[in-house]
Amino acid sequence: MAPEEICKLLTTEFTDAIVKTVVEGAHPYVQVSPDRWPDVARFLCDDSRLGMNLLRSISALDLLSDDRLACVYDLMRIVVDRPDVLITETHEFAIRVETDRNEPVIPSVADVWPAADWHEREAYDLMGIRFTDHPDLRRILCPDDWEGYPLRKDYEFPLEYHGIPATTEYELPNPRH
Amino acid sequence: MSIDRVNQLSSTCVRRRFALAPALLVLGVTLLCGTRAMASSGGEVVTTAAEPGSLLEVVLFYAVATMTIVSSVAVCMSKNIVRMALWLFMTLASVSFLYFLLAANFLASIQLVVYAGGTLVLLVFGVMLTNKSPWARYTPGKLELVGAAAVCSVLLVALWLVFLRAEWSRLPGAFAGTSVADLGRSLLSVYVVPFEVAGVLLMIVMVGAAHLARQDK
Amino acid sequence: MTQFSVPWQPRPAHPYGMASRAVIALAQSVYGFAAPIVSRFPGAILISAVIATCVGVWMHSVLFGWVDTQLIQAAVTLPDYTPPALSLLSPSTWGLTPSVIHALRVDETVAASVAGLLDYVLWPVQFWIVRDVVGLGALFGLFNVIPVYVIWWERKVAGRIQSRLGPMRVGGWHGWAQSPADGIKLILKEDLVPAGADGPLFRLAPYLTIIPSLLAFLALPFGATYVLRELDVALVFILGVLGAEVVGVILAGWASNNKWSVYGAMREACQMISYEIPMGMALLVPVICVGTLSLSGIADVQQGGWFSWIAFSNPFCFAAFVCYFIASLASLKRAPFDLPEAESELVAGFVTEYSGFRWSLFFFAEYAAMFVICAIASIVFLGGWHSPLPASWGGGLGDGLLARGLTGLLFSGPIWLMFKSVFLLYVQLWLRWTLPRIRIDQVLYSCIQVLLPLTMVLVFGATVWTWASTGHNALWSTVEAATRIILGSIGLVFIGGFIAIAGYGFYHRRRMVGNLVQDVMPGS
Amino acid sequence: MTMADTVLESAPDLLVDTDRVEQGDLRTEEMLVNMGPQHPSTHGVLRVVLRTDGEMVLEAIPHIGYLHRCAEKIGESLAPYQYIPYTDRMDYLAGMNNNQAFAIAVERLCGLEVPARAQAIRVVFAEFNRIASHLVSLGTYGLDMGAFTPFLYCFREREMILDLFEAACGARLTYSYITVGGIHEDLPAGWVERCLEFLDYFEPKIDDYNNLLSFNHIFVKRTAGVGVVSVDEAIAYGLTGPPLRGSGIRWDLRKVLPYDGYEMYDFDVPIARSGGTDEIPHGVVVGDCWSRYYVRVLEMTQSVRIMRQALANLPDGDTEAKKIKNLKLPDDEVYVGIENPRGQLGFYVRGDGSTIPSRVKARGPSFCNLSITTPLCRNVMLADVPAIIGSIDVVMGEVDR
Amino acid sequence: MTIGVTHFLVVGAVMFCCGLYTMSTKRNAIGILIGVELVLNSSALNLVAFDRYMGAGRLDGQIMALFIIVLAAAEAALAVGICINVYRNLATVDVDKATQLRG
Repeated sequence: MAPEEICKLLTTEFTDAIVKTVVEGAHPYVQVSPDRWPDVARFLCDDSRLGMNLLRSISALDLLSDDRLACVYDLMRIVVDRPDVLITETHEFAIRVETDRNEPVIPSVADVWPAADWHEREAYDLMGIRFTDHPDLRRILCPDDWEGYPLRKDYEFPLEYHGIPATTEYELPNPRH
Repeated sequence: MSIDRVNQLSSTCVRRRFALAPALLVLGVTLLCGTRAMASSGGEVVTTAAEPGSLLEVVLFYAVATMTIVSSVAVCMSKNIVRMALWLFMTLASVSFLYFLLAANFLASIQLVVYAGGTLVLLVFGVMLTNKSPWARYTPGKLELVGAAAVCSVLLVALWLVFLRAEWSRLPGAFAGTSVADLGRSLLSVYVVPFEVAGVLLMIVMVGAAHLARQDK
Repeated sequence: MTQFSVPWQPRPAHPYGMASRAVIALAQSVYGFAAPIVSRFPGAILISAVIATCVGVWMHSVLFGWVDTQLIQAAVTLPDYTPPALSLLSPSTWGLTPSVIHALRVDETVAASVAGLLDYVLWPVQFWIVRDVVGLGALFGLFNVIPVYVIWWERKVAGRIQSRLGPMRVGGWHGWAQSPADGIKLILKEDLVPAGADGPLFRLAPYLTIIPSLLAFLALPFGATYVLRELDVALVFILGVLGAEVVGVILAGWASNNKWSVYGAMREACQMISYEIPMGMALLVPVICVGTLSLSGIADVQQGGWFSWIAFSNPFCFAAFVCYFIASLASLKRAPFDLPEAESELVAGFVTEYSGFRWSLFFFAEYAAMFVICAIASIVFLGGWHSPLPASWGGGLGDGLLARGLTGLLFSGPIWLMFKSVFLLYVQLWLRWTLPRIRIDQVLYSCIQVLLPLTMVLVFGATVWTWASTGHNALWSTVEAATRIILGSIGLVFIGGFIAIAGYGFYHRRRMVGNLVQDVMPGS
Repeated sequence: MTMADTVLESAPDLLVDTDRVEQGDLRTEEMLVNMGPQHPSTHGVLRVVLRTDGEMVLEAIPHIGYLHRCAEKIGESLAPYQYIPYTDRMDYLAGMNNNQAFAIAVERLCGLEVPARAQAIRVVFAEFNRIASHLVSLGTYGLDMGAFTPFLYCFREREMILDLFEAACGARLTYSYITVGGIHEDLPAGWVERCLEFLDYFEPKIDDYNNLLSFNHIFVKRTAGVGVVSVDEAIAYGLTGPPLRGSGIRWDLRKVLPYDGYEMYDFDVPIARSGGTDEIPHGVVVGDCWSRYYVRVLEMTQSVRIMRQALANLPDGDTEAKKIKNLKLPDDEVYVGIENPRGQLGFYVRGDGSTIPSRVKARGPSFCNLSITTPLCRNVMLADVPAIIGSIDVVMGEVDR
Repeated sequence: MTIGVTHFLVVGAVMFCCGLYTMSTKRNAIGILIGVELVLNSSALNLVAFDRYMGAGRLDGQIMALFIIVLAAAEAALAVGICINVYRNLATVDVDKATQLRG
């Protein structure tokens, strides 16, 4: 399925949910409003025409100038009807979900794709997006008591963590090293 | 290696002087058990390690008896169950040394195999499987302690007195050397019924233990 | 620059007492004297030490023998000899005084010039306690040397198996001094007892492991007369003390306050109580065939060369040998049964928290026990100290010193026991560096459901076989002889195949690694 | 303080739920055990908290992040050329493939054309690195199972590969050889011949590994039927690479979405088959640890095949696209996935018209493959945990980035 | 000064009393088991001593001691099994708490 067809299919199925469609360029995607996102996700995964059963990646973006945060879900189809035969038929597509930067909430899709579990935790950890209904939303890469969300554009690197000097690049008020 | 290093090394070795304890123990056991082989074949051999009546026997007896008594007292004084098991191991080992002193070599070895190697490991296994923590204490009441101590010490004193007053007649066959072959022969002739009963008992125990440890009930 | 302080307190310097200072001074002077020499002639010193050891053992045996036959036997047969009163120093029957000794050896012309002195030199040798101490000293030496060199050898074997070299530097020739150097390092390491560990038990556990394996050497015969204690139940005794080794391991695991250690201890306990039984049963098979528990007695019946070894005497013993070897691997916690210290699962199992000297004690115990187990296998199944050549062939040699030496070398002597044990040790190492580790449930399955029934059948079969051979039936004797020849030939094929494969590998050792490594690749 | 307290302190996020133990089991003491971050078989600094009952592991929860180095944040402050060395350090066992993934992402974003020779050399090095990485995987998996020797055999061959890498790019681990627009430097003289010689030497060695490890009875007993991943589960958890193919799905990005001219080469995509067929030992179930392991062995043969084809038809020409100084990234975004030895390595790169990307996101295969640990390690033996984690073959540098 | 049967009997008596004390004061079921082992051992020691000093060449004492060892091993196997069962059901091995007959 070409990206245009996927866009068309989605717009006909979810007229109210689609905010924007981008078909040109290297990375075609549609933007979905956060409140309808779980339905769209379920449709993407279960629909026999689409069957986007592989969640490849969730990339969290910080759109500082728009005061928005976004998640880009890269999806792909693996045809599993006859697993022992090499099937090169596939299609890939992306979904973008934007949310407010100050109150970033996106519904979780971990029940649709279990793979989203860790990706969403990572987005929560590094970008601070809260995923509602996530089974176990904890920080994943940073320590549990880390402050701030490192991948945000306005993130300021802490000078120390539990008394451990955290950087050698900035000048410290009381140089330790 | 610098001279400082040698200094350090030799001082460490000096600090490790307790490592010599095993050597002493092994010397003790050497004196206790077995027959000495002559360097030249066909030479005269002594039947037991420490002949009855020799000073060596006295020294060894008192050493091993002290070990037995100390460790068995330690068993009942220990609070920690793992330490109790360790002291029990010490007691069992020294009882086996006492068997050596009594020229019951087979029994001594069997004691080591079955008790120290088997039963004790089973006990420790049980401890590990059933303990939340080795330090979990099941403290008995004060009264209980005093009562038990009183009963035991009275019993001990009484037994002691009886032993001292008793006249043990020495029968003519004492100190006859025993061999494993004799033991085996009498097990299969005079004692064949108890032997078979013991076999049946072990069988029953095996079935029972398997039933107890069964996973699905 | 701020100093980061270490989170632990440095230990206070240990104040040395008088004795310690003397020892230190002695060690320093010895080191100052010996270090230049050792560093210059390492190989020569190694070789001469080996030769000196052999000569020392031989001399001591000759001396004891001479005293026994020339002095003691002569003295007790003297008409006017009365045994002296018992005392601690003379626990034996003969209290020969120097004057008696002098009287006994007047016919010796050689030593006449040193007259009185020799009497006093020979005097202590008659006491058993002196001999015991000398023998124990030798055993301690052996007990130290065996693990050290088995470890070195294991590293070399592992290196060869893994197409690398193993230790090559320390000491010169093939890193022969690597293990002693490691030992020194281990002794020097800091003495650590983890916080929260049960201190006394933690310190005690290594000793509880090493004492049993030391005790096993007491009753282990190395040759017809080379045994410290001739026990009529030597086999059970050695099994018993080696079985008691497990207590130390369990305590070590328990006292470490580390969960991986507890796992190691539990696994060891599990494995031990299950594998002791098939191991004992497998040993029972030859015991039934021979009818004695004494190791010397078992070895004595195998004098007649290759085909009279017990392993080839009947099919049950042959199978029992294999069962025993497998079960002994498990009881020694060697691969593929090294679950108690499985490094990929339990970090290091029961030795996780140990370091330095205490850690090395565990490994001394393990390697010494390995040797003992292999020696028992050689004594019980593989003819003990008898060579594959029948001892009767040496009958024509006479009784001279040279003839004795030749007999020891060719037909029956400790060297053959050593050789066989070391070969079995090699098989253990070989297995360890080839096989993956099995899982605990598979260990228990293979023990309880495979080996145990199998050994039971073997014991029963051996009983029937022995019962059949007591009848002196001519037909049965033929069957027996045929069995011996068939099984012996199978054994010969095994050994021949081993030698052939080893020789092939040695001859093609360059090709095995690949010429590319040596000739072509950049950086080689 | 008891041991349980100590662990609870170090793993406060894990509550012991004693009621969840199955009734009727030999219930003894439930214990929380920290496997890692320093543990011989967690392949780096993975920490798995095990809830165990004796030898049974009731639950295993991986905790990651001990090697987090803000690789994505760094990507937002460096030009793509400068970022190439950072990609080496993600999956440090397959540096070439990481370079390639990032380079292709930037090339697609900027519309750069890579010369044919550079593409062919990229394929050679990507496959060569796949072999090297699988060798480490094989060896360490043997190590996890307690077999030490295959590890050194594998490393012996890997050393030779690294020698060849060193000859080409001067580095043995962090190559930065494949770069944006092509490759960094053409091959040195005589390299192709040596490489072919190595391949001749290497191919029979695969049989050695099989004899020594793959078909070893104990090894099969340890790994066959352990940690079975079904097809649906594999896709749902986003498994890719050998774990996916080990579940029996013939799916490979090199075939499905070819890049760098993979469509020109003839090769198979090996998948797992159940035991008893052909040379596969009895007891093997599709999707178990042994299948995942054996897929890697088979892939090495295919990599050799691809390399032979690529080396035989190495085109002449440039090895780098026409150099663009201060490569400007358009205000666009791209997601490119390639087949890394461990699975699908994806880079999401977003430009904003300047020379520096505004977002670089790496989708690591190990990260996704590791997420199946918890469902796999439920009610297994303790010794199976290293078997399962080892068969997933994670590189923590790329999980934590 | 020679060692006679009395010496061994005294050692046995001390062991016996220690075992008795252990049995009566410990509440941990395995602790009680350890006490039982002590008592059994003391009696075995007495038997072997009698056998040695007044055995008249027969092996009655040693054989009895052998049976005691067998019995002790059997008893330990069963008792540990029971302890584990009790622990499985009651989560404790305190014998005072194991008051039900229900399994």
